[in-house]
Amino acid sequence: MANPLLEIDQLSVSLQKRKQTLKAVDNLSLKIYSGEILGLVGESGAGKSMTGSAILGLIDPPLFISSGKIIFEGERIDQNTKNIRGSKISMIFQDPLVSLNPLRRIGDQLVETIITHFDVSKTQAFERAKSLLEEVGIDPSRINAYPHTFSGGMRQRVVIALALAPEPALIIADEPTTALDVSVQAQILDLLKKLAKERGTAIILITHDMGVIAETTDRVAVLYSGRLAEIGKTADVLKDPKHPYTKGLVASTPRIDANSLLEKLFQIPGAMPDLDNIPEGCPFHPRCDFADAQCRKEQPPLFQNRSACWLSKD
Amino acid sequence: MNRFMQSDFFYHFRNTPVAMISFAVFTCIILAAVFANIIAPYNPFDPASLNLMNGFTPPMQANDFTGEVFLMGTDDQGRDLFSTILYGLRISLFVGVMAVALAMVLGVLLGLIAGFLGGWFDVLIMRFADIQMTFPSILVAMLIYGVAKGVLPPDLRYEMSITVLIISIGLSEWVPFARTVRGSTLVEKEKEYIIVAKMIGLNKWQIMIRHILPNVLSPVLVIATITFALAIIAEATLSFLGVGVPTTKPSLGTLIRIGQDFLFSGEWWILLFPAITLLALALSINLFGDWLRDTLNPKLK
Amino acid sequence: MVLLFVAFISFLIFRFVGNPVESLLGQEATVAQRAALEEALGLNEPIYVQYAKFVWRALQFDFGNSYRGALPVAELIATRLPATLELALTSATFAVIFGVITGIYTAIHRGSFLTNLILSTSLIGVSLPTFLIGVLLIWLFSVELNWLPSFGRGDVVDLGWWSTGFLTLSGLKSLILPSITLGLYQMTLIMRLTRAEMLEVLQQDFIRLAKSLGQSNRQIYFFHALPNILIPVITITGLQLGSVIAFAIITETVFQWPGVGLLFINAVYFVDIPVMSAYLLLVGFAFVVINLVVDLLYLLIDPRLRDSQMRGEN
Amino acid sequence: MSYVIANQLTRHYDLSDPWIIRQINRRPKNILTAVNHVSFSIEKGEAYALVGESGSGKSTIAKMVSGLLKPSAGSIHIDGHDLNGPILDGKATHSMRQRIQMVFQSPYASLNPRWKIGNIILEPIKSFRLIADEKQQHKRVAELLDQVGLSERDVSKYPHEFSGGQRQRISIARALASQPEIIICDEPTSALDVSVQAQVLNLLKDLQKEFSLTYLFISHDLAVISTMANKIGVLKDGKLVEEADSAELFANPKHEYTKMLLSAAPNIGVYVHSERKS
Repeated sequence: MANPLLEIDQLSVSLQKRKQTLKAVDNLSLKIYSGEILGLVGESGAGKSMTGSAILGLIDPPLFISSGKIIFEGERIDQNTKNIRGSKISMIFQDPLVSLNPLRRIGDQLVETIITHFDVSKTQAFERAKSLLEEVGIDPSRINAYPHTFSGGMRQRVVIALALAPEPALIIADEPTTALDVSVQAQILDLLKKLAKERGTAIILITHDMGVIAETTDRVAVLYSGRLAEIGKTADVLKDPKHPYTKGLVASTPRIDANSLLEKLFQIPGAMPDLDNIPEGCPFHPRCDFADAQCRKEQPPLFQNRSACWLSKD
Repeated sequence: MNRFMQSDFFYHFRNTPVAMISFAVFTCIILAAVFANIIAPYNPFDPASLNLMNGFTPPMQANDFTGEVFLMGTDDQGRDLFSTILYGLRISLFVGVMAVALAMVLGVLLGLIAGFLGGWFDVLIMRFADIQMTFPSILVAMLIYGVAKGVLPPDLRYEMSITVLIISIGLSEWVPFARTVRGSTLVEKEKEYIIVAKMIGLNKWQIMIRHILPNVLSPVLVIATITFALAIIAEATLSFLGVGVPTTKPSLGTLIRIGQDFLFSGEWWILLFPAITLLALALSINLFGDWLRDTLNPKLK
Repeated sequence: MVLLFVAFISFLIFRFVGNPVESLLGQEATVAQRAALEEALGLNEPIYVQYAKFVWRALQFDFGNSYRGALPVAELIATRLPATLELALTSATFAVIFGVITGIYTAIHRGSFLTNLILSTSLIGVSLPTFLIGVLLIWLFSVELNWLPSFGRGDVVDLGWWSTGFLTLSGLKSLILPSITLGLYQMTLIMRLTRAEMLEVLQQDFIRLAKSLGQSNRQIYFFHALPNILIPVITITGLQLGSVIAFAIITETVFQWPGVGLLFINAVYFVDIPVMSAYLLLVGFAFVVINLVVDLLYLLIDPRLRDSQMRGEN
Repeated sequence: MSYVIANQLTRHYDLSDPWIIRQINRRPKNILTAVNHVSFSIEKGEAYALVGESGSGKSTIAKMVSGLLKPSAGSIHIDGHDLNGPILDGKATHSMRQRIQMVFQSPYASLNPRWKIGNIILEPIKSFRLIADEKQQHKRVAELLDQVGLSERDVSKYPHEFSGGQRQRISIARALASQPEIIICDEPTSALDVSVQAQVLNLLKDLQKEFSLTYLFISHDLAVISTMANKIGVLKDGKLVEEADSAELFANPKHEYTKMLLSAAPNIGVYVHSERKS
């Protein structure tokens, strides 16, 4: 396989609370290739957004990167992010209502971003802004409108246009459709798929929704308590989950199905532990039916590049 | 109590030196004022104990005529400044506490009712608050003071002056309480636990007092501390301007006013010591209030 | 609306507080004298007629005569107004300029030495009553150093109905201490507000987006953050401007500055009702004018408001 | 006759300016019709779901059925009684209130943060005067906590000591406390994580069987609804565009909008289905 576009190598993000060191992301390793959509899925507190922020260098105190490397196009970026950030990696946030400056025309915000990254005149930048809007499905004649005149879905398109302005190689989309209606969500996800395919942009899609993962991503990484539980091709992981947590997650997700009314949903007992209360060994063992003495003591490594569970050892 | 000792709040307090020091200073001042009659070497309100010959004694120096020594010197009438400050503190603190209590009760009640009931009562109260807000509270207090003075018969003016002062300052500071409480009430009343309370048939007053009130009180605490500092400053200002407490029972502001008169003739201590006391008091309350606000408001964390 | 209300309050004070008949005639007046005066003052007419007349006269700047000195109140105020306005204007300018600059500085350079210094000084500034600042300044600069005058306006130049202290050296020197005294408190307020707003805006998603798009700090602070903090800052500054006029009472007393504030405090002292109610109206008027300007500025800054105004929505 | 009958429910909101401003600007009243002639009926013990996107009027209907909001037109009958009918006898409205309870979306806003769990659950019992004896009251609270999978020891804790899923359990226990016949579930799991959502949905199912409860389920999530409801109404812009038994609706949607919703909804079944078929 080709060289990865981005490689996260044993990354840990920690915070100091009172006298404890808590790990929000623990020893996480991932690779992302050009043109693919990688899903980061997990429940709240699993560390998925934190991972996105770490790639962008947006980790603010009291959080800090306590160990590990982030390598982008062969270059380490975890210490010096200034020049990579924005020009090569962009981000899309969850709530489009607050990701645009309400007091500036969308055109101005686009032009400003383009001029920051490319040596072009204002008129050229303006033309480029128009074609970006067209690409994300917004009538370019609305370039001089203010953000509040757009609906939520339209605003998210503008945000995507902004994210595309520097022509990035990687886009990190953090729950980009959670605040939107189902019908609009489908359109935005289609747009992201189109961008990955036509532009060859890699996209990291952070979400809690297994349905979105199923319909959008090529590969998926399942996070639990800041650790990688399972990673693999989306089809493989969903069809044949190896890690008990992934199994539970897939089985407990309700699906649209005429027969599902009769069945009870599969349920995982308990809830994900708080950061200051992560159990020893495999963090999932108190909720796991297959846990044995080893699980309670030793944290499993990733076996066969797929699943971090002692069951997957052979 | 045990729960309090282990709470984040207390932990935070223990780890913020500013909060601890300001709280300690504030406590010392309060204690000094409360036990003024024990601590103070003289009683400044007792004319019999005054010796005019002791007037203008500089601090820690023997008086030219009587040979007496005073920690902070004396004023023009020979009153021991240290004792006078302690007694003055009592008046300042008393006025401050009472004024804040008045403003708080009034503001919380009006804000709660206005926010919960809405409608014309809300419009009326908030409109009035808006208009009052356009005038600085010190002006409002002065105005109320002036009006009260006009309404009261002259022989009562002197006796009632502290009461009038409390009412003036109290009425001039209710708006922030009302606004904050109304704002939080508007947020709380949309929450689903209130809808549930309605569904199980509680009446308006039960919902307001039992459900909403406990949930809107923490910002009130912050405002109360800050308003307390404001009220003390307002009292000092009014007394300084000569429209506050009478000079025979001087508060800190009155003392500073007296001190200013003797500044040009070189008797600096009459001004300086009351001024420092006032500053220490206001500063410690403000610092503590600031810390309280930062701690109780998770948004700024 | 506000003005009418203020007018009503001042009318009530005017009418019911400290019976003007008694104030004018003294307690020994005969019944006939009283009746004649009540007739002359129009006190025997119904309340609403009296109120209407009061408003009507106020519109023509006729507030009756001061009880003391028997001069027309309007004339008294006119001679005192320039002094107060010059003082207020100077200190407001001082407060706004330094307040906004230090506010932005302390928000951007969080935790630096200078920031901490400014912040702790400002807390002392808030805790120091205005009059104490004045007294201490006099002590330092007038009594000890003998640099600046401690009271009065110095020499003034008459420009028709306006007398100004701006044109003479002694006038300008006299202005320094009072305007610092008056402006310091407002400055700390504006500074703390600017800082708080700036910090809040800098945490918004659209700032994070701009950051992730690689825009420079300069662009973020001035292009994105500054316009968004202008609205609250303008509101408070407007309110403070009004307060400055009212706070001038204290400063004018400390420095024996011959303005309307000094007039008012004497009026309170001697229960001179016409002067009190006229002063109240004056301050109310100032606030209405300031609010109008503030509202117009809003429209200039915020496109959302502009649109809703054009559609006629509220 | 059906247990719950909503007949031609309509609700307007008046968004107009005050009269005087309308006169100055010469503009007509601005009336929003949030719910427009919606009729449906629910059998006793059945779970009926209303599905729709934001602005479809589903929450407004929930409020009207719960009695919190009066319809502008139309009527709601519960067990033959008109919910907003002329029986203004205090006792009757009281017993109506007792019959219908709600479970809400937000696990944070639906519990008073300053109250202990025991008091939160006890409140409806006291308000409806169901049990007078204090000992019996405590026994009942313990029983309710047990029914939703919590422990008796939790009575003296505060809401912030619980996770989101546990708080929803507390909300459910509080709703059960007044021994209702109908529970309106307004997006009860959309703020929860998947694994916890499954727990809460299963609990709701169990309770329905145990107490033969009637559910009105409000949600935007077709997948959740397909596991919970036997009859579904699809709302769009305040109108009911399609209504069918759930098996029928998913197998054979009639209205264009329903088809669009079904195709747009993210569905993990894409993979799990193919597994089944293969």
